[in-house]
Amino acid sequence: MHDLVAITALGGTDPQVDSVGTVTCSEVPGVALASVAVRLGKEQEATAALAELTGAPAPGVGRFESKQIASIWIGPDQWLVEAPFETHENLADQAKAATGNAASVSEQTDAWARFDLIGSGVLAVLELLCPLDTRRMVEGDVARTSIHHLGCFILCRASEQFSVYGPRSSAGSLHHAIVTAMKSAL
Amino acid sequence: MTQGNRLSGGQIDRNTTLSFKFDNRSYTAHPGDTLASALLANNVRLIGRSFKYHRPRGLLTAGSEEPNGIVELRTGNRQEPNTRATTIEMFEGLEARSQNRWPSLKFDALAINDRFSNFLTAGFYYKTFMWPAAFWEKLYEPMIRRAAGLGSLSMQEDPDECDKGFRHCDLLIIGAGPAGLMAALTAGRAGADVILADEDFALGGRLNSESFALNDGAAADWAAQAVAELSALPNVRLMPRTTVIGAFDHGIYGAVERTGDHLASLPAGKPRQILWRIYTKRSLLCAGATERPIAFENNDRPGIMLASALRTYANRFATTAAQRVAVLTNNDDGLRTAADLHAKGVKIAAVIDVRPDAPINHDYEVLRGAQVSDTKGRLGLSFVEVALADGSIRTLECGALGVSGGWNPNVHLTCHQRGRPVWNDDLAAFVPGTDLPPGLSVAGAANGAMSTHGALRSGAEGAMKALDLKGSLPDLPAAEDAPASQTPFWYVQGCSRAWLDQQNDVTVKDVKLSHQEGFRSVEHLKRYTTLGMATDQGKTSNMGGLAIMAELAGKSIPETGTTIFRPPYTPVPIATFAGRMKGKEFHPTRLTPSHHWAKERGAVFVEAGNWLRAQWFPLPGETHWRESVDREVRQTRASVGVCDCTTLGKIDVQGSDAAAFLNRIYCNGFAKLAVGKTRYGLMLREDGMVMDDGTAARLGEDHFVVTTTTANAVSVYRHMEFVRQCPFPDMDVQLISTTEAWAQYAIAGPNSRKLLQKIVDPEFDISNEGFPFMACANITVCCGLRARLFRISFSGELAFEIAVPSRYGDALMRRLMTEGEEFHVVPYGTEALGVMRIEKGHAAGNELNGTTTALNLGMGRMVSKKKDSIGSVLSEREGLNEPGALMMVGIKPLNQEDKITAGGHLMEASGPVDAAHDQGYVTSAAFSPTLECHIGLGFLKNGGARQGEKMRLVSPLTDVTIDVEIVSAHFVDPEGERLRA
Amino acid sequence: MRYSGFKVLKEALSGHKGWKPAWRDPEPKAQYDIVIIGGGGHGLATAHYLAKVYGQRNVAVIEKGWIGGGNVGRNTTIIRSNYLLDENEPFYEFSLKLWEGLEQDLNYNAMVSQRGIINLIHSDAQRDAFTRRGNAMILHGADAELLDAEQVRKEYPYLNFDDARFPIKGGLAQRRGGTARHDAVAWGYARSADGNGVDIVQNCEVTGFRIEDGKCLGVETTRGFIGAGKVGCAVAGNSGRVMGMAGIRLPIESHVLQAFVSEGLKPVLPGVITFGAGHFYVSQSDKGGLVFGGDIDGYNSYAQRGNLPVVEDVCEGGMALLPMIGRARLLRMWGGIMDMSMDGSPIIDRTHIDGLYFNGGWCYGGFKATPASGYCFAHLLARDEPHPTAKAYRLDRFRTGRMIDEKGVGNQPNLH
Amino acid sequence: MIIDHPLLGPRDSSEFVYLGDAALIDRPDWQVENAAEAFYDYAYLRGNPAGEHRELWFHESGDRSWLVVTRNTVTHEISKVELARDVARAQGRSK
Repeated sequence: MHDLVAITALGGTDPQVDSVGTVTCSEVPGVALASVAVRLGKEQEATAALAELTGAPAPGVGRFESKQIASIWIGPDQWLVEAPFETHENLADQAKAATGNAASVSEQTDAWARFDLIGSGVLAVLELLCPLDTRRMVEGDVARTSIHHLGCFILCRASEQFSVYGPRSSAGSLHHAIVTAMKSAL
Repeated sequence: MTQGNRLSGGQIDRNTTLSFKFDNRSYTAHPGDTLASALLANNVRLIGRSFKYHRPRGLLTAGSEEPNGIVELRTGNRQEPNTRATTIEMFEGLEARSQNRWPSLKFDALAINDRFSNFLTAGFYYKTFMWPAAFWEKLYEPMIRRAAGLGSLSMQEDPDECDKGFRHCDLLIIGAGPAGLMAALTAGRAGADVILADEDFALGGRLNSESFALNDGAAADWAAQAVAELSALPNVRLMPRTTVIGAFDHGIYGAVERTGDHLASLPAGKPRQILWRIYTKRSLLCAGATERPIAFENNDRPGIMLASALRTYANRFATTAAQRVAVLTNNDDGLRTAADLHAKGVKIAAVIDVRPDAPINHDYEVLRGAQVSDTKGRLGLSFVEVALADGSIRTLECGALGVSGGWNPNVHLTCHQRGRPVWNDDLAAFVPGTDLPPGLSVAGAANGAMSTHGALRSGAEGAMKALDLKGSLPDLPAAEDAPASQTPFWYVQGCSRAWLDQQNDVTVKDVKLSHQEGFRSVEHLKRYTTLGMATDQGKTSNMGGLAIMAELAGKSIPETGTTIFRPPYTPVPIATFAGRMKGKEFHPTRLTPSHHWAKERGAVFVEAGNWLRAQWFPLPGETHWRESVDREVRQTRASVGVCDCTTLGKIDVQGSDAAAFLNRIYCNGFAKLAVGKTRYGLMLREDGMVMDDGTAARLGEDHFVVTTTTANAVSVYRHMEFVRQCPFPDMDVQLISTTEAWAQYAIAGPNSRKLLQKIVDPEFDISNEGFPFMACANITVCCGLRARLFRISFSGELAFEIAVPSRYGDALMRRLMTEGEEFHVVPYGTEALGVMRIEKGHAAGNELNGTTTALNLGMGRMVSKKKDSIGSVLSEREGLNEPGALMMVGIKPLNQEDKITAGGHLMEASGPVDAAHDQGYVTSAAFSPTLECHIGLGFLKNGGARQGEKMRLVSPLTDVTIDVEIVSAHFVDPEGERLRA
Repeated sequence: MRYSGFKVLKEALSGHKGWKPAWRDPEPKAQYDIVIIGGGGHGLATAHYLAKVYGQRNVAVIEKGWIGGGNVGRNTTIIRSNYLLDENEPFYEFSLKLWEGLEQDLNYNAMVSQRGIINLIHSDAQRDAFTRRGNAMILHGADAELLDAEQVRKEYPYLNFDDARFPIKGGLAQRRGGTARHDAVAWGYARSADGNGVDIVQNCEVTGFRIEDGKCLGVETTRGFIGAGKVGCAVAGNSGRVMGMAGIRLPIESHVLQAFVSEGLKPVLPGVITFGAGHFYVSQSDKGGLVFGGDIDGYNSYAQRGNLPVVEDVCEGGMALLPMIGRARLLRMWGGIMDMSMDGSPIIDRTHIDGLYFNGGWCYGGFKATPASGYCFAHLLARDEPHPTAKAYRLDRFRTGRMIDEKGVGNQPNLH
Repeated sequence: MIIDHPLLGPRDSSEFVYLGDAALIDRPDWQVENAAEAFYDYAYLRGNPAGEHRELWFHESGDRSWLVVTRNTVTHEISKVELARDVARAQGRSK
């Protein structure tokens, strides 16, 4: 096993946690990600393989499923699979093995920085950040939108529990935007 | 004596006394006051000066339509010019100053302009100040500029912050007067998702300003109850202090919430204002109406106010502008002012009613069929001259005159998508037209329902219609239902210096002159006289000007036209539109995986798009950037250097058609590229110009990794998606950006392989035979970490690029530095990178400037004619293939000491230096430590055939002329032996 | 009637009785030698130069609404000649020279004010590009000055030098650049053209062209047919619409550009400033308002209004560059329709229809070009050959591959 | 503006990037004998209508779909939104 030490998107060895009032924003580095895109004409095979891999049917438009491996719809015939990093560092290989020639698979683990926003009042924070009507989002809803000029995914994990995925290189700017909004709204 | 003009009652909290300053004098006020009401309560009528003639100015209104009562609010770096006293909510310690006067408000030197008003008529400046020509900038204009302008900025950064936000609702109700409140109750009770916004801090609109009853209680009490019920409804969001500024496309409204302007100071982290983008399914405009003045001689003295404003000050703010008040009206509504003030114990000098049949009143005198012929009072009104019905003149002593010329519906938002209001004869006013912004409907006085009952009713109806609610109307409170008809009376015949636009000093005389000179359309009138161009946007002046123009043109008002209103409804601070996107947060910042390490090393960083990249790594003792850069270059070429090149775009291209797809994207061929090999690719725009260049590595039969330049990563990805989704929808190819997923480092120099061998796991052979130039592979490093290795070179040295998951980028860089110590490895930054690529003659951003073709770059032959690729057809146009076309060349100074100027132009060795003899230009330049002189790349006419030619490089801009020699662009290792070593 | 300080004085003392309309309001004649479509800056300037320079007086300018109601009255009033390419710089420099003599030429004070313009530099690559441009300007006989950050700071100490996301590294200055009072430009040209016998016909909308065997005989209008030896179309913004009536497809898209003005302020900015790392440029009018703008909204539009995203984008640029304008209030916003051409440069040329001439594709550079555009269009109409400074502005340059692309973004109009 | 995405429903236009006339889907065949003229027309000439306009938008901060939006250039009213890929296939485009 290699001995290189990983750092989080915000540059620390430990994830950063910020609380303002009732809302907590936590950096979540412990996830592995891979994209699974259906090959032309292989929709059935690919979605079946994806279901097999994740233990849940491939989610439809704007939805995600989270069983042993989560699958997140990100575009037509395209999903992100998400799993704990320590157990699935090679998630892309697993996904490729599962889907074979039915799908194109790409490593995405470190393409993204994840922040979980949890607590009552979180909607007041989100309405300062993105144009989505997050009040209408229910558990299992996902949408990509723009936060302070950054393309981000917003996942509703449960009532008043959201995950925000933003581009890793801009994690600092995204984090600043979120914490600023928390101080403003709460 | 303080607050000498206070009356009984009102909606102010007398238990608390606040102190404030105006022009450095201290006064007292109460919560619930505005600065305007507090000044009146303290018997201050003179508040400002007008724009052009510097005439004394007091308050005209009690609301956001105020043209006169504008002040500089707050102090230091929070100073806020041109703020309407009528909308400033009182707080403890408030400080305000009058503006546009010198040396003082009472004695303003520029009031002299008023004496010369005869010369300063509309448009006079277009006719003079022309001779001598040079005097305009030197003399006339500086004078005008100093005199012009209103308030002043602090010239410092505002420490307070603004936010932006986004809200969604089924129904947005704009205005919380009787119509808006009734609409909100109707919609809210029906369970709709409602937002009710009002610019005032107290919801209720005119209900807070009137003395009449709703049901059997005070109108204001009913409003308070309605607000209480609404705030208890979870599906209704009340937004007081929120001005809806504009109706934009598809039901999006801009709204400004003043979250902190009423506070003495902001709590930490809280915004002063929030710009809301409100997404609505439907919206209901209940913005009410604005009273219109009547023009008469000298109608601009402090103390002359709208009748409804006097009523608002008396009933809501418990204050009067003076102890003796007269009223001029052409309608019954104006009479309410006299009645209310009288009831509060204010002496009514007389009611001047232009109607011969005006109703008599027993409490005070009503002068029927009378008009105001003139007024007196230097800094405030003291006498009103009345022309009685019998033609005789009577002088009334009074400190305030309430003027009512009827009401104009507030149609502004209905015009924001260029819809035009229509004329209504009964109201003698413009009402909303039929071409409203989609989804918007109008209720209440804004729609011509002038009575309180009418407003309540149309509010309820409007909500039901907007939400398509069935059933009968809700019960409405009993309220006055006076008939709405108005007979217009715009101005007193024969008046001349009668003000229409009081801030910009536009008088009846100016409108007449404008007509006389042919500026007769409303647009010409506005632009020629500046009528309605002041900070109030003509809310109280446009109609009067239009009416007079109509009369002069002998046309009706609707024939003459209407001015439509543009956003914003009221002026909005620029900071509010910017929100947090300023200073360092103007754009997001992208950091490379080695950023924190580079910072520890004391690297100097530079912006590359949104990225921050290490520019060079100074060592202790290095005093000039050139020392560091030269060292980085020399050491890399001598041994080994490492550079973070993560910022290059990386796009995963997969699918059974991946190769065919790249064949379309790149002008050179990719179909036959072997697995495990990388190839340089040149990408054209459809117009034949070079769009980008980079490499494509074939990791598998149906898997490529494409790199783009840092600058074009996003646009190239977008372009690829376009090609696969639009012209070629059935190509089996899938794309995703992996730029951020991988930390990628260039390891360059003769010892780069030796260094790599220390971290690449032994099962991978990276010898020249096992891993030749342009090879690529998936490998592992440092005992099992997955990585990608490419043998490509930008520097011209033996070089590799290695990629590992970004989270390990920091650790890998540190490992490379420790493992490389024996080779004296150096990290190098973008400067050294740039020097080495110029030495090698690689085109980069400065050469790929969007106007260069493959031919210009000397790569014309790369454009395959055997296949269809984007841009190949149009690249063959004659204009792009003329003999003597620009070609990329290398440039060396004849005198080793001379510096090459990027941006300099190339001229023949002798002959004239001018545009006609321009031969080309220098795109990039650097000092080459390898050649130990400055070198450059550039484009030269017919450059391919001019190697060895002596020319002049001229840069008159920087006063440079040097002799140069045209050479091959490949200054270093032209045969490429090093990179194949 | 000649305008002068003495005339103003005399009229003031005699109650302003003597002022006459600035231009007549004539009925259109049945036939003119030349009919110009479009009573905007370019159309009126064309008429002025046709009459004054080329002796063509049997000319009409027909305008669908009121003159000066289009882009000449809806812009940010900047004049400059800081162009890079050989095909552009001589033309815009010619225009700037005409600006410098405009008031005396027109006997109308259009408040041409050469208070200077500075394009800010934020990167080394930008400095290289501006150096090349500044040199091109000087080689073409214009003025240019390269400033370092300290020199910029001396002139504009309150720009964001200390907390900037994209630090200011210098600027390219053109001292002869500046601003002009946009409405007055239209009125001055109209008054002068009218004085030289040109008929300015307002509220007369073109509804079609009368074209017989390849020759344009005149225009159908809401006020009847008007015959013409030659028809010149100068309706930038609406070129697609009008030339469409002649069956001509153009290398042009119509886009909306928003502009903004703040409340009046005591003097803040002496000259014109252009942000190099965002979409924002600004000057201060003589009345005291900050006049500013930025990028076009980016989608095809004929609606003279824009939307919030661009308003915000422009104000973000403003705050990033000038943090001290935060409490200045945006008073008014408006939109103008731009002829966005396929290479960002204009077209002044004949069409394939005999007797029909076209002037358009000005993108958002039209105002500063007004005098030269009018002069060169007049030259083309009068002489049937392009004016030397406008000879590259040909319709067929896209077919032959001779684009004039200052920005180097190619055939995507909304990027120019 | 609001673009009613055929998959995602109404989304703010600031999530999208505009390209231009949907005719850009109909890229000419590079081998037809008047290819040069065809590509000139394709790349440069526009109907630029005042009224209904079919145009391409890219959902960059969204699902990365290219859309064909039918929008009135005078009122900005959007009457139809389709996936560009479907439109292209319906027009017979393939590889």
